[in-house]
Amino acid sequence: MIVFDLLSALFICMGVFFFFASAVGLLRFPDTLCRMHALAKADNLALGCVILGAVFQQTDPLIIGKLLLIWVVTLLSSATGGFLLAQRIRRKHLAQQEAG
Amino acid sequence: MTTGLIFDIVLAFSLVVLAIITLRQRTPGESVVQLMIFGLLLALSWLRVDAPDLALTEAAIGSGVTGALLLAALHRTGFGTPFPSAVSPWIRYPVTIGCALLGAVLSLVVMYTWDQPAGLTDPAYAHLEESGTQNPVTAVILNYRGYDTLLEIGVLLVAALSVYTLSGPASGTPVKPPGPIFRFYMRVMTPVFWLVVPYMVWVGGRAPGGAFQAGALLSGLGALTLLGPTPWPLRLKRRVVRWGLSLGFSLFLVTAAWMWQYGNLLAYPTEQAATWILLIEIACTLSIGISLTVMFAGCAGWLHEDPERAV
Amino acid sequence: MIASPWLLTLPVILPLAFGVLTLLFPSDWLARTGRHGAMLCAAAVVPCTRWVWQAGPLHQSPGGWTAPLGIDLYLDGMACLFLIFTAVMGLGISFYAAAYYPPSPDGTRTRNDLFWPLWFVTWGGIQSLFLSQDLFNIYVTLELISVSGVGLILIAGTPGAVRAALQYQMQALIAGLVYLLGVGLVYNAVGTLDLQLMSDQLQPGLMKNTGMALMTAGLLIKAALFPLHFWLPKAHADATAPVSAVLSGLVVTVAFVMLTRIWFAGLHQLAPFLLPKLLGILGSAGIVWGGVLALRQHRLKRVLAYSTVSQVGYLFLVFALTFHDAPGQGLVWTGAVYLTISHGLVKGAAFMAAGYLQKAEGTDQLAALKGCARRHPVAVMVLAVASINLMGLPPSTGFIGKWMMLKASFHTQQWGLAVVMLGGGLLSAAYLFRVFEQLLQPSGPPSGPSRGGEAVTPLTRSQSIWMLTPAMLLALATLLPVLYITLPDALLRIGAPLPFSDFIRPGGTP
Amino acid sequence: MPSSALIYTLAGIWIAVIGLRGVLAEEHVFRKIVASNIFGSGVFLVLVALARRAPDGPPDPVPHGMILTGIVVAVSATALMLALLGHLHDTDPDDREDSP
Repeated sequence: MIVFDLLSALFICMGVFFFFASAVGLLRFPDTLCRMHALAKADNLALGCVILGAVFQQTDPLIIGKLLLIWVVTLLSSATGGFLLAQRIRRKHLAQQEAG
Repeated sequence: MTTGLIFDIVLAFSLVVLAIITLRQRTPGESVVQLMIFGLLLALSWLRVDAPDLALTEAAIGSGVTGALLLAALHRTGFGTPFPSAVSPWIRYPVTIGCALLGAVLSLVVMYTWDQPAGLTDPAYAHLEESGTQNPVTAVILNYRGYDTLLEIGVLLVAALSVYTLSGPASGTPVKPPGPIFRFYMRVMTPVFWLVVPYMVWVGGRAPGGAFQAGALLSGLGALTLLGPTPWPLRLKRRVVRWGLSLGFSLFLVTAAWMWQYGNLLAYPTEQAATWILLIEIACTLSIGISLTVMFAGCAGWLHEDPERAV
Repeated sequence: MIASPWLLTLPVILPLAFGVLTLLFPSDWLARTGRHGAMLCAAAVVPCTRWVWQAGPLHQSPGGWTAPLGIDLYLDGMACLFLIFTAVMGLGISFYAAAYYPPSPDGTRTRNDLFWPLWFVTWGGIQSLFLSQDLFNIYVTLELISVSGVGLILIAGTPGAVRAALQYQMQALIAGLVYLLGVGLVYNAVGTLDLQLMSDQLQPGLMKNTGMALMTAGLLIKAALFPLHFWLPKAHADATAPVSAVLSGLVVTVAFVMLTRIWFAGLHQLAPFLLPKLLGILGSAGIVWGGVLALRQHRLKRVLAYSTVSQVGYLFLVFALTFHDAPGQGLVWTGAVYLTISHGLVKGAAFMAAGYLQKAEGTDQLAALKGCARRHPVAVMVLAVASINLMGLPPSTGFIGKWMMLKASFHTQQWGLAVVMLGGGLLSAAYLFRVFEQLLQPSGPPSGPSRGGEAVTPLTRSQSIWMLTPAMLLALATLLPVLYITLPDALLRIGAPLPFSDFIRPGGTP
Repeated sequence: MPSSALIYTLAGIWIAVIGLRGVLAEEHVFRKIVASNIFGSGVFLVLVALARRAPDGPPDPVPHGMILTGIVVAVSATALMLALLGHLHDTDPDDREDSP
């Protein structure tokens, strides 16, 4: 049991570290595209770590399944959301170039 | 001082600060983003006071749907137009002082009377057996106080209808085709939504969940579909939309009429209560989902292609 | 005698059901469904009246759970009186609206068709509110009425109406939330949401009083008491005429009635002295302010809307007059109820007549309505009867109500209020004479009835009849004081189980 | 020693007050709408936290039901106001710069 506790503590700490890093990135990076970089990569990794840490605390397969589903859905959503955001920015850029 | 308490203090403090920050943003777009963050943190605080049902609802409706509605409206009016400069100090300062006084009075009153709790916890739990559900919140909204919920579904219906009355010129700028990644996402997520929504309804009988949370999720699917390449909700026959909007309310009324034989409006006999509650929840979920989708489309200005026709 | 369990729920459920039906029915059925539905909904009130008359007050729980866990409906003489009032107004408005909104030429649904579902839901909400005995249920019903009110305003479709609707919705939301916060505090202080159970616990509590104050503030916004009336005139004047009649005749009444119910149930022994005084002052200010602004309007419907602000002020004098250690409170109470009902009836009738003139002449600008009395004598007559009432001249119910309140202010020696009441009557005379000065001019403006820019489709004969008959009947109803003095007073005495029963004394009639 | 319910009640009161100030003192309708949402959230937080006042046992489910209803009413009202705002923006050119 103690092994699982240690493992989950380790993963959650890692998760928190990555969350922190992505927050710093969000605040410090110069433009939207760079900031999205921080969010899309570090955040999802962090969430994965935290969820993995939580999984080690569970024995019920249903709950483990739900936890993993959360991660998969978040990954998909943030990838799509990031894509849509980037698309919008690019279209805006193109429009500005045409105008200017 | 325990760790939990420190967490509470930090969270409560950041909620207040976030509320201020949200209202001090320069542009509408920024304030919406702040509001959504505020809503998520608020949901977290509701978990801390043992209200998981409400935390789910707040995250789904308070933060998610409201945020989507605000963003949809900004799609029309513009994200980045800065707010005009502040109002005259003759209004601002008295209002601020008055509000601060109100806050101080309320805080003192609450602190002063804190140790005299009163409520209906005991009777609500005592009759849980007869209510046809094991989730006390579901029991309150669909059994003990089902009459309120009937009227509340009416509010939702009427609000959606009112949005429908706004048949102005077709104004909403259509969204550009969103590309293959979004299409793939919708292909994957649509079944997931259709799996999670019924689960949410079903689980509401025993654990946090229920029609409102499920309806909010359904409206999420509706909003996503509106963004997609084939916005089928827009092409639905208006008659279908009308039926869908009124489904929950109608079923509530039909239930009420059916209960004639048992002597009261929504007094389900104990052994049938579970069935009726489930039926009403399914109908309400669909209606809530459709109403919120209609509102989303209305906020974005995508409701009417034909200016002269309403509903 | 055993009451049918449907006695109290039918007046609520029936209008709501017609709301759904009129949403789903095709467009060309709507006028007929609306008229028939209105008759059925009004008929649902008859058994209630019979019950109250024969057996006294009645408690019922629509959810099968009694208070405190469930929601109780409660029918006493006052609730019954207001149910009858709502039914009468509802009948009039439905018949009027069926003639007012023209059927769409090719049977497609238009914006006008949404009047019916929204109106029936409002009707159900109002009936539910008059029966409601539960603080939170009152909140939900108030919101139901407000949101459908917004939809009703939007039927007009003009930018002015949309802007008014936005303001209306904003005030309704804020007022509702303030009220809800108050409900939360009161619930946490007394452990119940039921008015009756709450009034059993009379010991003053800090939290309960704070909650009461918040609830009062919320309801004051909804009742449009000066200076919280800012949202009212635009909303009432820019809506289509049937909607103005609904809002000014019925909806304004609702918040005031709820306020009195809550106050007399919860505060009557612990009423802080200051609050009734404050309400009296605000009411007086409303009388004057509404009257003065009504004098400055150039549109007939605007005049009527500001007159509502002024008349609402009268109602709030009841608080200053009642919470006083002097005899004659029953008088005030009956007077205020008379005033509420007569104002609802005549304001409904006046807006109907104004809507008729607007439709017939294409505008409701006072200058353009010059000489209208010649062309539309019946509509102007309705306005005249309404004016008699608004000014408080005998033999109208408006006179009886105001006179009772005036007498009470002499009893309690509140001379200031008496002066304001008399002055308010003069003010209303002034702004109404200004209207009639135009309407009664011997000759109209030169061109025919198409001034004001809008194209006017002439009203058909049956349309005119169906629009003017309800207006006339509503207006005339207020001139039958004989019926009114005995019947409502007797009804008001029945039950009155809320603590104000001891306010109603024998000899309460003038 | 304060309980967490008290802390959240006080926070709710102040959030509500901030929102109320925003509604009353702001000119721009969109900001008023955001402020009214904050006001509502504060009111709901007060009610939820008060329901947890009893030191032990489950929280009171009746206020929970009330808030569930309140949230739905608030979101309906918000949606309606936003739709009106957008409609005004599109149909009424005077309305672009400032608000009614």
